[in-house]
Amino acid sequence: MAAIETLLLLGLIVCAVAANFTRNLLPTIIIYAAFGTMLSVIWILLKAPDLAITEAAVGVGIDTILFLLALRSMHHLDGTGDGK
Amino acid sequence: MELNEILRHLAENRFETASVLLFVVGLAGMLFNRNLFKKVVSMGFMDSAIFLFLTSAGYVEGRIAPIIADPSVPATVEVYSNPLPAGLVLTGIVVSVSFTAFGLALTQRLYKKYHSLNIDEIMMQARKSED
Amino acid sequence: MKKPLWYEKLERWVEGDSPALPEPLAHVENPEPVKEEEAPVQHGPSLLRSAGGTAMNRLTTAFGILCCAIFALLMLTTVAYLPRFGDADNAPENETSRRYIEQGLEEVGATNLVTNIILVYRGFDTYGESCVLFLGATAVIMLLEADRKNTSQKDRLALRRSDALDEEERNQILGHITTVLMPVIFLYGLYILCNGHLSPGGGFAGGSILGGALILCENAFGARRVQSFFNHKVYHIIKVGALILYAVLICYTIYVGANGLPNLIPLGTPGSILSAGIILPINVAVGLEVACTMYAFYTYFGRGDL
Amino acid sequence: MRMFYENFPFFCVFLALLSGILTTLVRDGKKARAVTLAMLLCAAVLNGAVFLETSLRNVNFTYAMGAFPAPWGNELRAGPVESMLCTVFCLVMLFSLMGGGKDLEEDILPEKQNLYYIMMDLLAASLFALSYTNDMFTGYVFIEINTIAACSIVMARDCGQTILATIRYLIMSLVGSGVFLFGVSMLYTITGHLLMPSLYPAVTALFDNDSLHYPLAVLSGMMCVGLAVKSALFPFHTWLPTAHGSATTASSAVLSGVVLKGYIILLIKIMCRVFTPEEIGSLGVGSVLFVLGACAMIYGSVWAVRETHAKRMIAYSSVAQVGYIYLGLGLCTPAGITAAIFQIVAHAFTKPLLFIATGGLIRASGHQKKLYYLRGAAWRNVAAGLGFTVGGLSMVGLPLLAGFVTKLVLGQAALAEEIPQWQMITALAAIAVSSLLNAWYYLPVILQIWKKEPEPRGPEGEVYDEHKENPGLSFRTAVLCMSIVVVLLGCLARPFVQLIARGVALL
Repeated sequence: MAAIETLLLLGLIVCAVAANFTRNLLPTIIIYAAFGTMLSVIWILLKAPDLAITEAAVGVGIDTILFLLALRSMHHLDGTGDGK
Repeated sequence: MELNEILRHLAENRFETASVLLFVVGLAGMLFNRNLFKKVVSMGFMDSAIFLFLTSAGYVEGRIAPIIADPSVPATVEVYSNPLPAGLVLTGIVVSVSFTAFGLALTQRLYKKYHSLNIDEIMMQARKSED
Repeated sequence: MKKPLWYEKLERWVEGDSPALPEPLAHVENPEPVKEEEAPVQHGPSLLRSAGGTAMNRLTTAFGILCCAIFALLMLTTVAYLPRFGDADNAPENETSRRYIEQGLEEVGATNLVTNIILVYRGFDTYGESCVLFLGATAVIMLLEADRKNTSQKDRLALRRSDALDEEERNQILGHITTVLMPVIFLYGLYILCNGHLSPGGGFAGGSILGGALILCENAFGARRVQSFFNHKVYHIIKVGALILYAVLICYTIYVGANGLPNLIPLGTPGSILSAGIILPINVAVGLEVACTMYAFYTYFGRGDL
Repeated sequence: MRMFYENFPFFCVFLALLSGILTTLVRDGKKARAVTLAMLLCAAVLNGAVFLETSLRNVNFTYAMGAFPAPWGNELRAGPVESMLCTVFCLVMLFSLMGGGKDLEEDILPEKQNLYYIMMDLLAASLFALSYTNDMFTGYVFIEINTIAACSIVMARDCGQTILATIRYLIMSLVGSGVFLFGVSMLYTITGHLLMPSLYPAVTALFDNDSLHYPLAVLSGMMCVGLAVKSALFPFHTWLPTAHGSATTASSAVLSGVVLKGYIILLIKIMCRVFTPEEIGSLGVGSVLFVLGACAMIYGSVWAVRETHAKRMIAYSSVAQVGYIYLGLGLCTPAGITAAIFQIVAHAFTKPLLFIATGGLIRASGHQKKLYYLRGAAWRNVAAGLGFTVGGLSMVGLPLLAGFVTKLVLGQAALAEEIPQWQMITALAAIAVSSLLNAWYYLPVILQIWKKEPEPRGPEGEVYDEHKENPGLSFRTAVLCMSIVVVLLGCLARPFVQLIARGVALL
């Protein structure tokens, strides 16, 4: 159990770091969704099922939709890296 | 405290440790990433880190989720974990969504106006249009 | 590395140029010349300023990250002083949580103890939180609702064109699947919403699922179909109605509780669906408000209107 | 059975929330404005009643939000200080909206004006809740309401500049509230409480344990820094000048006069009711706040001297004035806190007065925002000119005006026996230098706006018509009322300071 927890926690940190270093923005959003999914598993491990459901619906579902929509309306998939 | 002892405590409190690291990563991303979109994403990471910290305060080993299975049996503290942090975090998650939406809306408007997501570039253009 | 097909499709959708879509401005009569498309290129002295700016920025960023690292160290050492994770005699396990667990069912009436806390014990906080959501929606409307400052004639025409195209080339598969799934999703959302006092979930989770279902509806059947039953008026009535209902319930509870008057709302049998006093109606109100807000976020981001 | 007036704080919060929600249904800006003004007037009366009752009886009371008392449910707590500050906030918001009405109508599209007033209503609600709250997490929730409403009133003017300013403001605010909430979570992990009355004994008990001083120092520092970021203390002030300088006049006035203060009140409550001022001092957090406050006083004034944009100059002066507040708090004595609260009240009236008056002057000069073009503007809008003169002189510290009393009280607090010598010297030096700098940038502007030009001209050589601009009755009333309050605060300083000191003792 502890191993799974540690793995998930490491996964969270890796996601948070990786989201800052992607060249395009779509991977950032996908990483964000992955982060939310892992977090919602962690809520279950921490015995907080209410949070797990809310996180899955809000953090993963609605947030991701919002990000994708914003990105779509910005027509800016390629080359939004820092250099440009 | 000795370094060894500190490390041991950190490994014991692994949820808290992870949430502190996550918080600082999110904070740094919010403050120093020049891309507005990623700033908004980092905002989500930072909030989640705080929620992780708060929830782990309510966890006690071996106790089950605070939902009473059988109302006829009186509930005792020894069975259920602390429901208060979960309640607070539930409040927090919804607050964080509103802010994500607000931040994204601002980003979208700025992009429409300045055709850039880089905050330095936007600031430069804004300053130029003011002069 | 080759990108997988689904990724490319997603990418194309996000970019908004599916191959079937013709150039949006090709045969639209547009009186204004297109001039906003120019890439922002810096010339002359501003280029110098930008170069100086980035060097300066690097320095400040490096300094800032150093500060963050120090901050992280401070916080990590603090974490080392915190009580051990998962211990049964940690500070949060005090008389507060004892009462929530042992008397919550009797005093408030919901078997989901978290719901007891957020809606009754700390109902004021949660009302504040739904106000944050309300404010978030209002702020997004303020920013993105199409008006003469943020939308040009050209944008409006392009939007109308893409709407018309969407109407013509509706995705059949999505439509059929949605027809089958929609009742199930709505039912699931309603279940989570109305069972908030008995099982995990409640207004916020259920409401976002309902909002998600509305978003799916719009994607599958088109904006016009959704607008036929969910327009500005319905949106405002539901949102304001839900918040007012919530406010009335919570004000009543607070006023009665604080002044020591008898609470006339019955608690019912614990565990049954019609129990826990004000929690069920509040959950419904919150769920409606959240669903409206989530759908409003979606449409304002996409179209700039409901 | 509790006294009926004890319900008033709760009524105020919900009155403001509900009027905001109901304003959604009012699509007409004028009606929405009427609703908001009426709400603010009602709230001012209710809060004023609470203030009178509590200060006459010299009591405070707690009000359980629901049937469950202290450690289980939410609570409000009201005493003379809280209710007085809430009354001040209502009045300031009322005057700001009255004075900035014309700019508002021009800057915001008619179909979105009702949304602006929704934000104002909820801003008022959050300020009441922040002042009255007795619970850390309620504080956090209402901080977030405050943030989102404050950001929205900045961006209401809807041009590129304001949106940019808003997103910078939003990011800094979220950093602030994140750090604050992390501090609160740590406090919860250590003590297991969120309510201030239960936290107080728990924290006092922790102070006996030497090994826990370090985490207490870190977490109290985090809470203070989080609130300091949001109230624009010196190194975290970068968002303030653009946000306050580019927003519409009423927003600038409300933001600098009221919004910054809401967070500081929460900080004062934490200092006095979760910790004690001495504890904060012994943890070293007090000294940090003190030093940053002193730096802010100098730095803000120096930048204000260099600024040529009228509203941004006043915004930089806000940075300096927030420094005064933190200087008082950093002394960690009741006298210092009294001085800080007096400065909160004085600044809450003076700065909106300056912003509103400047707005009037700018309107009378063909919407030119550079100081240069404001020459002679006072003759074109006399009320605005008088308002600016009173406000500016108060900032400089002319005797018989509010600003002078602040400096005096702050100086007295710094000269007390228990204050270490370095703090005494720093405080006096900072006050002196900052007053000089204030004089350096306010006096020339005051002289310039009263300088009669034979033919005032704008940048393109256009001539301003002397009688084109009629500021309107509500503008004149607002400026006049605020000027009178500034003068009254200066003249009746002694009883008022004593009143605050009594209230601080009750905190």
